[in-house]
Amino acid sequence: MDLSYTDEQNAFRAEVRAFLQEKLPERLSDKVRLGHELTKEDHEEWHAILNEKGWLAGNWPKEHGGTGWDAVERHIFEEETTQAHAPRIVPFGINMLGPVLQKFGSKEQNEYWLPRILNGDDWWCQGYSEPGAGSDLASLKTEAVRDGDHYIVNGQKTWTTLGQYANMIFCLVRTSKNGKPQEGISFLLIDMDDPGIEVRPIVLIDGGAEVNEVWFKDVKVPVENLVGEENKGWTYAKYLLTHERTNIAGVGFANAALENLKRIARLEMSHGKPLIEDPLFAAKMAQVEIALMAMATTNLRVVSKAAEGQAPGAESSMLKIKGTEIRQEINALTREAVGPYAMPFVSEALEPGSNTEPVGPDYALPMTKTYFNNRKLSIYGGSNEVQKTIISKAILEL
Amino acid sequence: MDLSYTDEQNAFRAEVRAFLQEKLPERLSDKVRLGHELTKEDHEEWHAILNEKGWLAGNWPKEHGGTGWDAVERHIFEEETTQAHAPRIVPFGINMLGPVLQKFGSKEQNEYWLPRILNGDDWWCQGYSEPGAGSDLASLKTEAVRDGDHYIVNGQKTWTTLGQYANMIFCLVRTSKNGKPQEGISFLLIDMDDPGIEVRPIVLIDGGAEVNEVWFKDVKVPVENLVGEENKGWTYAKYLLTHERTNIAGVGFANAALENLKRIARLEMSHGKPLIEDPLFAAKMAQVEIALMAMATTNLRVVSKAAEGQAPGAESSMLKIKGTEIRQEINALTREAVGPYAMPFVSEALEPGSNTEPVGPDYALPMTKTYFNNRKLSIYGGSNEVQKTIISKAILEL
Amino acid sequence: MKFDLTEERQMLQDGLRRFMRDSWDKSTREAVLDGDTGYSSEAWQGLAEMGVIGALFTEDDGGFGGAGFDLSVVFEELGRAGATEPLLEVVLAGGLIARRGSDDQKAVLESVIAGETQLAFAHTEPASRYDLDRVSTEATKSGDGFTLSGRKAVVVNGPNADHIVVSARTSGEVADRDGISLFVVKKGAEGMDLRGYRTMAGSHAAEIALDNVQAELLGSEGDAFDDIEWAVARATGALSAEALGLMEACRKLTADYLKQRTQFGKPIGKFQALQFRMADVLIEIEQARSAVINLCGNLDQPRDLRERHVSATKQLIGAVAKLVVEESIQMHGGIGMTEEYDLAHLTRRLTMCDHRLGDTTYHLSRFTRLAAA
Amino acid sequence: MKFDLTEERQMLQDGLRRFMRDSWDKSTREAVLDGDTGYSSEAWQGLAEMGVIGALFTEDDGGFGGAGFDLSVVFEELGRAGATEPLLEVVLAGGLIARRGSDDQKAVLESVIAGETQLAFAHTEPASRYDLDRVSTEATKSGDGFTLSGRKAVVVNGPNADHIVVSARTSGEVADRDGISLFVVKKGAEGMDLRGYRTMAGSHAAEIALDNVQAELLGSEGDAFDDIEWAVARATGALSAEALGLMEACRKLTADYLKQRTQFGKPIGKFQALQFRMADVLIEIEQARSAVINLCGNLDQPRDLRERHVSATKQLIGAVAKLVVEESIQMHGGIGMTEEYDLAHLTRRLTMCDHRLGDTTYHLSRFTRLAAA
Repeated sequence: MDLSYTDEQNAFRAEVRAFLQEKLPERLSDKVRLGHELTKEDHEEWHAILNEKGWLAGNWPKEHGGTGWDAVERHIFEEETTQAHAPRIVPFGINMLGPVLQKFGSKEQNEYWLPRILNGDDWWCQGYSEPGAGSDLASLKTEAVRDGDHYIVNGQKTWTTLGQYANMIFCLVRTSKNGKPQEGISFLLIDMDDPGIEVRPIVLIDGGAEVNEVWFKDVKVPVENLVGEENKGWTYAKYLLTHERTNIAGVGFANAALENLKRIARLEMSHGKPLIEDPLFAAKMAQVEIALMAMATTNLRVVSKAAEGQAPGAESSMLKIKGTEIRQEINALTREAVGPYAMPFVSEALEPGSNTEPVGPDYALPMTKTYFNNRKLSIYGGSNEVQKTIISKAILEL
Repeated sequence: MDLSYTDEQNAFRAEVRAFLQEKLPERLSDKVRLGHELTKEDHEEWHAILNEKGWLAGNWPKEHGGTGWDAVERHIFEEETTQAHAPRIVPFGINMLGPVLQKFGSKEQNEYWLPRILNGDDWWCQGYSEPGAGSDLASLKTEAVRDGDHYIVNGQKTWTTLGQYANMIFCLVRTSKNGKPQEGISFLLIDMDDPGIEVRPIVLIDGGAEVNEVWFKDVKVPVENLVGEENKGWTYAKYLLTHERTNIAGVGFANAALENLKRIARLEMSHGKPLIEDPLFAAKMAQVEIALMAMATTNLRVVSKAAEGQAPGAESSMLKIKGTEIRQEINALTREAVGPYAMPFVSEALEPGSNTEPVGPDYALPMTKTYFNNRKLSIYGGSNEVQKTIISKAILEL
Repeated sequence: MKFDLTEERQMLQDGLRRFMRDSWDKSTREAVLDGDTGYSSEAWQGLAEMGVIGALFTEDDGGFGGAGFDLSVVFEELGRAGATEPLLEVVLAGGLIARRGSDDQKAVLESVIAGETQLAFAHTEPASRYDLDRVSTEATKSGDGFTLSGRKAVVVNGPNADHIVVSARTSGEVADRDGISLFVVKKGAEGMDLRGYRTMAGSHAAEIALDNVQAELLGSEGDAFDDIEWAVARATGALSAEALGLMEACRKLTADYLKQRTQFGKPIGKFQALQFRMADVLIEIEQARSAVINLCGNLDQPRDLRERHVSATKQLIGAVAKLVVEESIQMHGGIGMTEEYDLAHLTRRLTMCDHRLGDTTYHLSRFTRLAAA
Repeated sequence: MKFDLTEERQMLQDGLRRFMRDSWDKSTREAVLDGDTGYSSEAWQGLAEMGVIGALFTEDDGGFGGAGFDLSVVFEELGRAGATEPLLEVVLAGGLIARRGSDDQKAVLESVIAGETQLAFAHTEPASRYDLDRVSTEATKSGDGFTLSGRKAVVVNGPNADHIVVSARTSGEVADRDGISLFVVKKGAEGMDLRGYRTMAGSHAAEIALDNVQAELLGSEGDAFDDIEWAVARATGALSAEALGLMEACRKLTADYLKQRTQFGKPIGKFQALQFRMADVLIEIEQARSAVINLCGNLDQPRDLRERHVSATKQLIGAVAKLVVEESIQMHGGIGMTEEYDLAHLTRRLTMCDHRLGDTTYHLSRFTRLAAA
């Protein structure tokens, strides 16, 4: 039992920190810190900087152009980047599709697609959920019918995050209606430029439009874009969903959000004193900080096991639940902290290139939006209800 | 919409208060206030005092020797008696069996048993639960087989509160195994002096032994002790369980417990100041007091409907859940309030006639016992889980 | 003791519920949220014609109600519809004009009740948070009137208001109760810089900078605190009732959704965990309903008792609102987060109730101080 | 970074778990709870022979451990068994003797480690609650020694202790940190009136009245506060680990019960609402485990960091303990409340952890003060 990092790990942390100091554009970190929206170009700029250093694909092996980091190194990288308010790495190509291709894709697919992901030639998005298939993903209906060298795809996907920027989508589609619903699903790579595809933004409760509906009408997909075997897509999807996700707890995000909350609570005045000195508000903050301190260690326990090669199982479900609860509670407290200035809804001021002045203190404006936006944390990526079912079955054996 | 009582109701309250001042023995109210155990004789003494005044059976009609009070009058009586720390009325004969006999019993049964309940000739207990039939009461197994003019009863009941004092028990027994489990159940009155009956105390987590197991071995019960029809007992049992119970919220108990908590929080010192001035502890108390203020009004809403003759339905389930949550939270805070003096377990000092000095302040000793004992509130009388199921079906229609 | 509505109020409730259902539909909402004022003029006119604005005033003031349960009936129905019409500003500013105004000043109430005049109450300042006594805007005597200088924050309906009731200090230090006075400022007054914006609640609000703005004193000098507290108590009853209506609307949407949405081959309302959570939501909303009754039934009681109920009710409402918002969204899943679906506006507006007139933490702490006093 | 136990500690854990399973069965528990000392002499001897008492001390002090993770391994296993042996008193009183004692005074540790001498720590007073600096017992110089007068409250293992480490004030006011000294008082010392009783945790404790009791100074005069805080930090790590073990035991009983108990025709563990609640319990127990690691891994850090973890961990442990206790009993139903069933003792003992060394409210408030400092 040893809570300290090795010398090598400390040296790596120093290297990451120095790199961020030198290479992370302040323009980007300011945007992240203040909760402003990033443009597509912002994301691409940051990806390119990381790729140049060889640090874009933290969870790919070296042979594919990844870093070859172990779980602890990845954890350190995540801690440092979130603390420095670096943009998060857009996960769809790097963290989701990449590992699936490496595990189940053909040699040709890997050789063609992986470099394009690293170089930013493609912007991927994810085609999993459908209007009738959310938590119950296996009931999906989007259909791909084999027609010579192509599949013809018809149907609809939804909740497609940043689909408005994407030129490629990886999709789960139904290729057979026989057997159990999990059977007969295939994993296809689809070009978004196909004329049969229509993308419609979904405006969300916080006023943003980060997710989309994607409609497929007789979309032609070459058979070489099938990953792995036909009708085995469920296995690949599950691999992706339960694939080692060391950052599922979001400790870095939570720490950054907590620091922001404390900063605001020092600036906001209540009864003529800083809000942070209000005993009840301070107690609420302390409670969530204490929970976060424990959760960070639970996360490290899982990370350190993963670094030793033990695949985390249902522990990820615990981290997902606790991690999202903590982040949502911090968001709620931050909304509370800004007081009456939680009310203005001046979205324009957060948009890229806006000249609109915010209303009230500059830190206040994004806080209600963030509170509402992050309600998604307990819904997506397997809702917290789904995670509890996993825990109940896999760990408790109920 | 009018939150005030009528002049008649206020006059009634004054009458109850005067009666309590004159007739409630201080010896009894001291015991109740300090959380000491009452003896069988204590209970009988208080019942006799109430019966002399004609106030023992608050929910019986006048024709049967009851008060004929409406729900508001019963509520006022309960408020005043709990505030005065009067012993609660032992419910088994008065509140449980009485209404069932009045609704389903024969004229002979009413004429024989009801006066005996009022006069304290019988001490009744309840034979519902069995080791395998708790929330799922319909799966009970205790069997009654007709043999000429008698039933022969074999089986076991459990959680029989104050069964050690009882000479009579009303029981649900299985008289037929045909049909659904709810069918084939009958409602029998059984003499505890029968040699085939054995009563064994169950020591509970708080060290007390208020509940018992009751074993039946070839117990002979005359057929005239069957209430209503054979195999219709489930209907009578449900009537008893869902029978208008205005006090299910326990507002009076909660108010008395909250007053006691505040008294203790004024006496206990923390950091050299009264605990009640500690902002975090004060906030916890405030939270439960605010919840209680609302719940008391919900209770009055139900009471006032009942007084107008509308039978409360699933509202009782809401009151049961919220009422027990609030009482248990007050108990937990009171345990917390007494600090290190929550630890001593000197049960002797609470026993009738004990000369043992308590350890620490006299108010501290019963508080941990009460906390543990009142875990039962959310378990018995239809567990809170059962109540939520009722709400979900009856109100939400899920 | 009687918890049924009087016949008049029952009629008001029924009529208002029908009216709101018809006039505050989805297209009204979308138009309002996209629009320039944060409310629907048609709905406002309709409310005036139905006598709903009048129901907020006593007969002496030209209305036909004004009691706590009049407020609760009206605002619960507004909440149920998710309506954004600035009626709370009438309770605040209108209430203060009625209580403190000269006959001349009170004359405006007739056109308020007729739906022709819009009001706002500019009391909160950038550093006051929820404290009612923390006023630093200054009023200086000038001729027979006063001039005001300072800043007012998040003045709901400010951009639309024809008359703004503004608090300012005529004497004393920033957190003194003594020395606070009230004034009426007219739309477009010289020296008043008003920046309007929309809020998360759908209403519009304004930041107001006052630079030697000519203003008319409302009532006497320096003694406005007690009346402000009185008006805020009434507004808290109204806002709590609105929150209750919003909760009921969220609950209805969610319960309906649980019956209709299927996953894993059955309606998700058949899953016991969701059933139990929905039961908890229901129980807490009943608590909220009782809390509204407690406050609205005690608005005319002595200050101590009234304010105790103000803080108890607002604290409970805030806590239940958070539960209802978060559980409603969570039980819906993704659909609950889309702007198109009714829930988004309802939960935003419900959440914002905690940011007006004091939040849960503020009132919990205040309740303990009132209890100790 | 490494979260596995060292080989030695793994062996200690395995051996101890086996030993406790065999030696702290139901009949042991019943005998202990009915008995005169609140623990089992056989178990105590067994622990000594296994070297478990020695594991609480460093090699310098005659033990072979003494680090934070030695404490956590030992106490988690005690907790898992629901054992009541007074080892925490060894951490407290023994730790203070080791840290402050002269060579002569430290000689007693050998017999403590051998299981031959019982210790207690008399620090809490009737009015001190959980404050470590609130000492009003007075020490007066008398010849080469001191005499003590005052009252000590809820001294766990007091009735059995051969040596009691007693805190008393040699100077200063009641809540001063300076001026607190430690003393050793022997069993049966003249002027010491000790009233023993059993506690809800199963252990026995005593109220101690001191009337000019002869006592030997431990370390130097007036500077004991820092060491008391140090010893309490270690004991908090140990007690938290014990609570964790108790939680694990409650969880295991409950999960087993859910699988075995049937109602409405199926095991109650098939009901989704209970599954989800059990998942919550599991998640919170993992939080508790991490909190124990945080504290035990930081016991040797500078005071600020150490004490921050003391309050964070104890607060979290207290909150999780309440959840585990209440949910375990509730999910069992009636059976969970019976003395005969293992859960009763486990939940009582777990609940009592919050009443030693500071409860959740105390430590939450303390954490905010430490963070602000």
